[in-house]
Amino acid sequence: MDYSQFLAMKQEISLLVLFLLVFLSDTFASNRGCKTIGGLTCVLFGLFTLWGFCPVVIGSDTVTAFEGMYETSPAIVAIKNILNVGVLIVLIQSLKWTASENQVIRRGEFYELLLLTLFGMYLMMSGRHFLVFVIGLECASLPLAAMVAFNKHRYESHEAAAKYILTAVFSSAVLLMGLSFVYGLTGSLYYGHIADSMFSASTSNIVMLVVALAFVISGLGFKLSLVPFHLWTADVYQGAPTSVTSYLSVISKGSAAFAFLVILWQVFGQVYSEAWEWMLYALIILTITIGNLFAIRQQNLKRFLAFSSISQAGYIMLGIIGDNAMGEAALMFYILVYIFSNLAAFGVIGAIENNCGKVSMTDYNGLYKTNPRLAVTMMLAMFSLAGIPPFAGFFSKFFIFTSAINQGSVAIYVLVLIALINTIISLYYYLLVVKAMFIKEEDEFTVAPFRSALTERIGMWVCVAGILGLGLVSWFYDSLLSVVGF
Amino acid sequence: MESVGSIIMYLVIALSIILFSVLTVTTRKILRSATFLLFTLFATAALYFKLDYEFLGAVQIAVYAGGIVVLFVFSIFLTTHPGDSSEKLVSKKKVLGVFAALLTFAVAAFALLYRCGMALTKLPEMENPKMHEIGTALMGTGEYQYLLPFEAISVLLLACIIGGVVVARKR
Amino acid sequence: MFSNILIYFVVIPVIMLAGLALCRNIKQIRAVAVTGSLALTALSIYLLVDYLGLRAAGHTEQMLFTGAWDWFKPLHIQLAVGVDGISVAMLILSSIILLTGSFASWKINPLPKEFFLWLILLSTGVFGFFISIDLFTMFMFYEVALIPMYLLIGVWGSGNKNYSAMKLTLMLMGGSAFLMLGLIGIYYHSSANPETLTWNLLEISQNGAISKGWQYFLFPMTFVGFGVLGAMFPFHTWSPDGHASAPTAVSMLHAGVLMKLGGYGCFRVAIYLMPEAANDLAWIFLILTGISVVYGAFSACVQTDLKYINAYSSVSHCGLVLFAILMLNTTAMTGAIMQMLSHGLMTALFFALIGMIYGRTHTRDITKMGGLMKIMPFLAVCYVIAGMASLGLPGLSGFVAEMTIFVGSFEHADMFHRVFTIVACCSIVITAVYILRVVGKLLLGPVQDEHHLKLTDAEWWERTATVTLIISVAAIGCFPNFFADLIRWTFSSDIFSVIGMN
Amino acid sequence: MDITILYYLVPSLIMFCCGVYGFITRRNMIAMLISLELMLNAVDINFVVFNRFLYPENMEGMFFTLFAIAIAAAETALAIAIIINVFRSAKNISVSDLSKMKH
Amino acid sequence: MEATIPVLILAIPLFMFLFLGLLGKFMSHKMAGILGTAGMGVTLLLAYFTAYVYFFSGTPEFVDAAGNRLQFVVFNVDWLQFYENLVIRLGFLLDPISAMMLVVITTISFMVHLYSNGYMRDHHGVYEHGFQRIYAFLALFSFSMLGLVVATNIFQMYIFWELVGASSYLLIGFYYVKPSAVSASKKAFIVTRFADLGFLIGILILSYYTGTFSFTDLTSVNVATDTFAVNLGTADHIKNIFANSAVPVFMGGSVLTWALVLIFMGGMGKSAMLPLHIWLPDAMEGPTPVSALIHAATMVVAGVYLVARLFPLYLMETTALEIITVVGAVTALYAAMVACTQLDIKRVLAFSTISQIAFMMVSLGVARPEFHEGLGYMASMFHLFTHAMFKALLFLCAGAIIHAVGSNDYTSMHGLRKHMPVTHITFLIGCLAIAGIIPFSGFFSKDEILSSCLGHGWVPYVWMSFVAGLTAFYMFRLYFLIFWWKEHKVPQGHHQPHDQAWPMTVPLVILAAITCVAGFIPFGKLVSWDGVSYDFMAHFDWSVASVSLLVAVVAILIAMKMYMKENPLPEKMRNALPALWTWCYHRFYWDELYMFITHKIIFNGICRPIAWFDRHIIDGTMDGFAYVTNKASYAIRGLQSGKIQMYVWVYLIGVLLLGLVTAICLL
Repeated sequence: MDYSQFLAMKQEISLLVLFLLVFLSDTFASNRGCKTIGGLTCVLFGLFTLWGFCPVVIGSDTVTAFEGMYETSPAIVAIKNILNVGVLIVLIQSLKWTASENQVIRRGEFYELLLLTLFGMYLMMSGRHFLVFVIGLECASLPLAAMVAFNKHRYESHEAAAKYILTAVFSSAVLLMGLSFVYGLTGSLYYGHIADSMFSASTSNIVMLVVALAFVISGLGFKLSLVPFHLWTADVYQGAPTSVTSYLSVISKGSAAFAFLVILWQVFGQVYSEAWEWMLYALIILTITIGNLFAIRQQNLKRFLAFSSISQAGYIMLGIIGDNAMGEAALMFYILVYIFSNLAAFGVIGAIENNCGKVSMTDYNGLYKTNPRLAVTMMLAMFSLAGIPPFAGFFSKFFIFTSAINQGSVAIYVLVLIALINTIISLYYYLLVVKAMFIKEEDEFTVAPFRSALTERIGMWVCVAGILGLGLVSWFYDSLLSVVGF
Repeated sequence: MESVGSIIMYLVIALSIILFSVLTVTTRKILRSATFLLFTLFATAALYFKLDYEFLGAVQIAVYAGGIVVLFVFSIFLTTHPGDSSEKLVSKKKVLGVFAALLTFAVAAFALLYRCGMALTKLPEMENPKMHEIGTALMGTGEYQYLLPFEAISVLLLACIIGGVVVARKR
Repeated sequence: MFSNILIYFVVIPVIMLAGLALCRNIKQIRAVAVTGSLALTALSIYLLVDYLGLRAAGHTEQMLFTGAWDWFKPLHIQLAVGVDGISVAMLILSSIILLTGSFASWKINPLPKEFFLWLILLSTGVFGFFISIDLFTMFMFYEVALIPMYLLIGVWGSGNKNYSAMKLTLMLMGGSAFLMLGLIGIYYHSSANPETLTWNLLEISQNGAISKGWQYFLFPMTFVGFGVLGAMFPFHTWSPDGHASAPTAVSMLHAGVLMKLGGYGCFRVAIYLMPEAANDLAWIFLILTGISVVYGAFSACVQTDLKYINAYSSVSHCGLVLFAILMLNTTAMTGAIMQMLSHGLMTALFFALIGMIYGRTHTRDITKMGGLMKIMPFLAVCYVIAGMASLGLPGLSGFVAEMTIFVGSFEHADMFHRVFTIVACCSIVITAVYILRVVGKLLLGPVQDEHHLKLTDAEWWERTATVTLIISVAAIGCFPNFFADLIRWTFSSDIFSVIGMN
Repeated sequence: MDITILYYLVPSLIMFCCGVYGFITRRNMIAMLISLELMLNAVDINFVVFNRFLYPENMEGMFFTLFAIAIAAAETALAIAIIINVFRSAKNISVSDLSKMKH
Repeated sequence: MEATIPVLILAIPLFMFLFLGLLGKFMSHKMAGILGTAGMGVTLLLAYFTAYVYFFSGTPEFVDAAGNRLQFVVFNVDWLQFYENLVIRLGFLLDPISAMMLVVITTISFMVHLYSNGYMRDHHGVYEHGFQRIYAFLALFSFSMLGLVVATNIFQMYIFWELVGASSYLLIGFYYVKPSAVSASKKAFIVTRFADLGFLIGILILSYYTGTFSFTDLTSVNVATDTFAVNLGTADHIKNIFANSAVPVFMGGSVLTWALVLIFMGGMGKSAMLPLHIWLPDAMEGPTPVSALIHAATMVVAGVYLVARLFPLYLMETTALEIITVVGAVTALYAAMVACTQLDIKRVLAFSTISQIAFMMVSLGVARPEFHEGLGYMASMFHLFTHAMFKALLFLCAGAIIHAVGSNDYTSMHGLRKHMPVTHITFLIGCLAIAGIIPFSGFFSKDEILSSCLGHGWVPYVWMSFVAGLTAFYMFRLYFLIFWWKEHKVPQGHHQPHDQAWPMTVPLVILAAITCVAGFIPFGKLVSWDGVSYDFMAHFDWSVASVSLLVAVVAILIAMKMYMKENPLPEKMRNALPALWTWCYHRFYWDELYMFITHKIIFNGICRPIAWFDRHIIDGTMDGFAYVTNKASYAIRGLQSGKIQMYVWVYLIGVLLLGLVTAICLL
């Protein structure tokens, strides 16, 4: 009974402390204090994020606790830090929205839920036991349903929440079914134990393993919105408040991707070529292609970004399929860049939505004439998402392709080629947004000139700085490579 | 070779699980559906008992049957208008549902039965887990001990509570 | 790092970008654009002199002014620069065209600041591409050069600009999709030892580790990738629409420089690194490029839009570039590079003139114009000179380039190459047909439209732009050996010994 | 007759399939939730059965089930809260009304 | 010999072109005219000096001990290097024919410069629009033509070949507002371009196998000192190259044959041989002095000059010479027949030019060293020389007449002899010369040609004699119709035609004088294919001479009978052979045929379909990708039905298929 093992979970514990502070101040603070809760959370979370970069937290080696149930390593700290940065931006960007008339009463809960889901994601990534993982997963997705429903006055918000929770529970049922098969095959839920007996399991009952794997992948694919498990994504992104959508699209997705990587490599690494390599090929191709095809027609920008994020998820998966350390770094870097790019886009969308409630692409016609800075930010985000140099997205795409091809088979070349051809389609729809803003003439529906709130601007500035700097400054990627031991 | 009583008991449990499951999803009235769910859960609990997991059976009854089903019933009362108690299934949906269910069954059965070795395992001897052991395992930090999940799920429950409150709050 | 002269080809545009961002009015914008591009021109000429001096002093390295600074060290990505004669020539070409392009867009409207920002960004990519010898940075700059086209055409273009801009961007990006795959593939086969993989062109070619089987796969990828930008049949269709819709300076820069990126890349990456596959697979692309040459010329004969004519003519001429590169011998490849220079300059001249004429008459339909020689003699004479350069009049650049190509191509003794060479030769006749057709309809003959009579001749900035280009065209045409020597050096080194090239 | 593991797995599987069927066919959201409970319950049975038959030496499956029950409870609670919310704004809990956002 | 003077010969015209072209519009018309003429005058003197030095100084550079004339490379500058040996050089080659051509070109060019001073003005002395321009272009042309004839290598020749083409284009299209002039210039350029394609390919073949462009290498006859030469050795060496069995044979012809025929194709274009002759009649749209210079005297004989230049190579492969003979003979007859029916005096002269050039071609084609030491070669060059003079004279006369009358059509002329006596006399001299009447120059040169034809066989001799007769006939037809036929009627409001001002008459007189005496130049002493001097009078065949004289006189008499006085005989003749007349009048419908080929077949049959194909098939495919993508996007939108149960269904089926397919694949 060595309770000191909890001390290994520095980030989780400090996050919970942070949560408690927020929770307590929300519950017991006066009305005046209530107003500062957003700022307080941001400041605290900023400190917490910085804390993550402390050498004490990072350490230099892998630490396991609870007899292998929990693990932290520089790479895991790094991905958590990446997510923290993203969450910080989300928090800053959401300040205006949470202070709005309809939300002000619930904003404390917004921050609390956000922190708790983040805690869940930490568990997903750090847990090395399926029970911990499942709890983390649920903790990361169930409160999100409540957050999706935050816009009480909008029916879409409720619809989205209902859709989200029903499919989430369904997918977790399927996931659990898969896990039960895995358990049946290997007799344990510890990642390490499963991996140990994976080889014999694969020889004794490959079909069961494959089916179990399919179920498990689907459960994670749901979080990551891989096709065909993605169908909830667009509706939920559209219906949810923009801050929640941005959180869903980057943080939740990023953590799921990393957890996916951990599970596939650590648990099923032995049966890579036997079982899941081809499954992933199929999923990646489907995800990228179908995501792109849907994105082409979207008029609602949030929905549009939902499909774009689906296809981005496909690219993220390319980091996994390489099955090497470079892929892990590339995946983390991709997530990092994706966070900045996508949050820049959501920042603009959110700012405009908060200001005049417009989210349709046609409302953006001639935006450059009325709000040049927003338009430029949006354009940078789109270019970065599309992978245009010198913006960060180019580098992340390039590295993820490079890491995938490192695997070396001809099939991977074909896969990457398909992915690359898909980038053309994606470029097309990203350019549609740029076209609307820069080329089309403004009309009576165009967003009128306005000045966005300071916090929103800070958020966007940070994102723009990230989009411009993350790729060109090699330190980021190099240090990611070093933490994964490449 | 098991005892006849055991077999009969198994048959009762298994058949009631199957029967009530089917009834749960086929009955038209939502309240009946909840009732059949309750029966299914009871049967499941019985199965746990039969497999010597008495604590688990108790929890099943307490939490599932006692908590969740009640929750269902309340919510049914909250959301149902007197008039629309029954629903009619669209046949297209039915076909899709049957297809999906059968396919699921087929795939899962294929997975379980292919190279049938595992499927023929007989019930091994096992001592009933003592409450003491269960408690220790729940509070311990060693291997096969579950303090971390225990703490984690408390966070999860807290999160769900907060979420529930937010969602349920009127404004 | 900043002691290397080449870096300034990127630094100056970046400073220009910053300067433009601070500009408040059109005069400042023009000042920045002209000063910057003059600085670049001066720099490139200085580089030329310096380069020749070093070569004369006996420096026989493949590339001079090399420098490499680690960028993404674990992946061996460097910011590696270096030039040989070809790059120097290309840098001069780019700077001249940027300079004249700035003059040609003297009165750009609306949003002049944004226009120049994008234009300079584009040229940053171009310059960066030509100085890079690291595949990654090269590719990065390549894409940097592509994307501004979209907005430049979309915002400042004319006609069916949305469609054209989108098509151009997507097709070129499609090409770069293949290219990216090829480049990554090259990286993974760049060295026999997995520890010393490299993106550096020179090292890769020295290692020569790409096996023949992989070359067969990677060569088409890279060649097609660059070939799309080089308007290789059947991936050329972005060119007519794109050029037709683009504003003047953009057409100039695009046809003049950007399309050269394609040819340059085909040589520098596809053939330079994978000579064996190039040797074995050249026939496929020879057929395609041979078709390009003749097909583009024939298509140009029936167009009525000036820009379409020139765009198809570009297809034909750029096809000749790729065609010659694939001949894989010193003379033909020298000719190819000279054709790139020549075509760059004269097509820029064409587009500048077309832009100027269009700016006055507001139509590019040659059936609606006529007798412009009487109305705007300066522009008309320049147009005739451009036309003469295009159809290969000796003393102008087109002739020397084409002749070098034909003589080089004819070095192949087998019937296949011979037949295609002769087919390509035929293009000079067709070129004459469409050039003279345009000259006849547009400039000569009676005035078609009464309203045109009151139009004015070129302004001083327009004269500056065109005269600069004409002087450049004539310089190549009159002193070809200077340029040929500059270029030929690269090919005479031992890189192609693999395939027994001379 | 030996009651092997299969005899326990099949009812659980059937239960799961019933859940699937119910989820796909029922219009009432609460009914769908009930179907989900069936599925979760089937999974629980699986774990228990695997534990009992194959790996009786420890209690992984049992504990998993234990926690799964808790999770299921939490899920159900939250889902019902949301459904009630939908009901409040739409006065209906038919899933067919839940398709305002599409394509 | 110092290089200064040769350089100046080329540089002065080039400078005049740039000077007048760039600054012409800032100076007065008169000034431009004077400067241009003066520049050409200096060039003329320098050229004469050079030729004099070459022929008569007797320096060992030019003549060897045996008195044979040598080829001498005055200077040779690397211009563009392809390979170590394969270099385009710009240089100055002096040998008999280039020296002769220097004289011809500068003489005619100077005359034309002078003449244009008068011609490019109207009756009131007002200069035409673009007066400076024509001087610039004339200077450009002179530069190019001089560069062509002194070329040291075949590629230099090609370069200047193209340049003369371009300057010819500019000059034909001088009146660019006239659509007919525009299309004529275009036609001239394109047709010659097409021919040049052959020339280019010929060069490629030749240079590939021989490894050199240099004339001194290729022809290797009596080379003096060419430090630039590859020195392949003798003609045998070249022969050996092609005799090598490794050198392929294509469609029955040896490589050398193909090369030579293709090179001759270039000559056919420039020299307007059938079937590439169609541009020359139209080229008369240019100002008449230009026609005199380019399309009568100098540029059009470039083809002959080319063949002459490569003559030793042609001798190696007589198949090509046979082809030249046939083409020349057919062209000569064709052009003469057509010339008999034309109404436009410049056209008659144009066809006459074609016919005369064909004479030169035939003469080259039949020349063999075995016969009279290659008399044909000398005859051809001689005829080139004499023809240049008298044809320029005729054109300039025609120009004077047109200038006086204001029309090209001789139906508006008639009976001008009284009004324009100087023109009349000089024109008559020209006609007599071309008809081959002793002692005018044409007699001598034509006689040599016929002699060498006879040396080759009866058929060419009879054929060419007949053509010579036709020549005499149509020239005098022209003469009589202009100056006799009936009294001149001045249309209302027009001036009485009269002789022109001195800038226009002086050249006529000078050229007429040359025409009278040129026949007595001992040409064989100066020009021969291998540089060996000989006295061609030794080969003079009086029987041939008398026959040809007889033919000419008879033809003149017929013409006199028909056209001296107004009479219905021509009408009757026309009606007697209506078909022949119509075909001749319509130039055997060659233009229509070309029109059909270019317009119907190439333009409508190739270009348009290709353009269509490009827009609709190739581009359509690219657009098709976009269309298909969009359609696919639309087609699968049902997937996102908004119905959660469908979502789950898809999800589930997806999972199951994923597992199932993978499992089945693995088994």
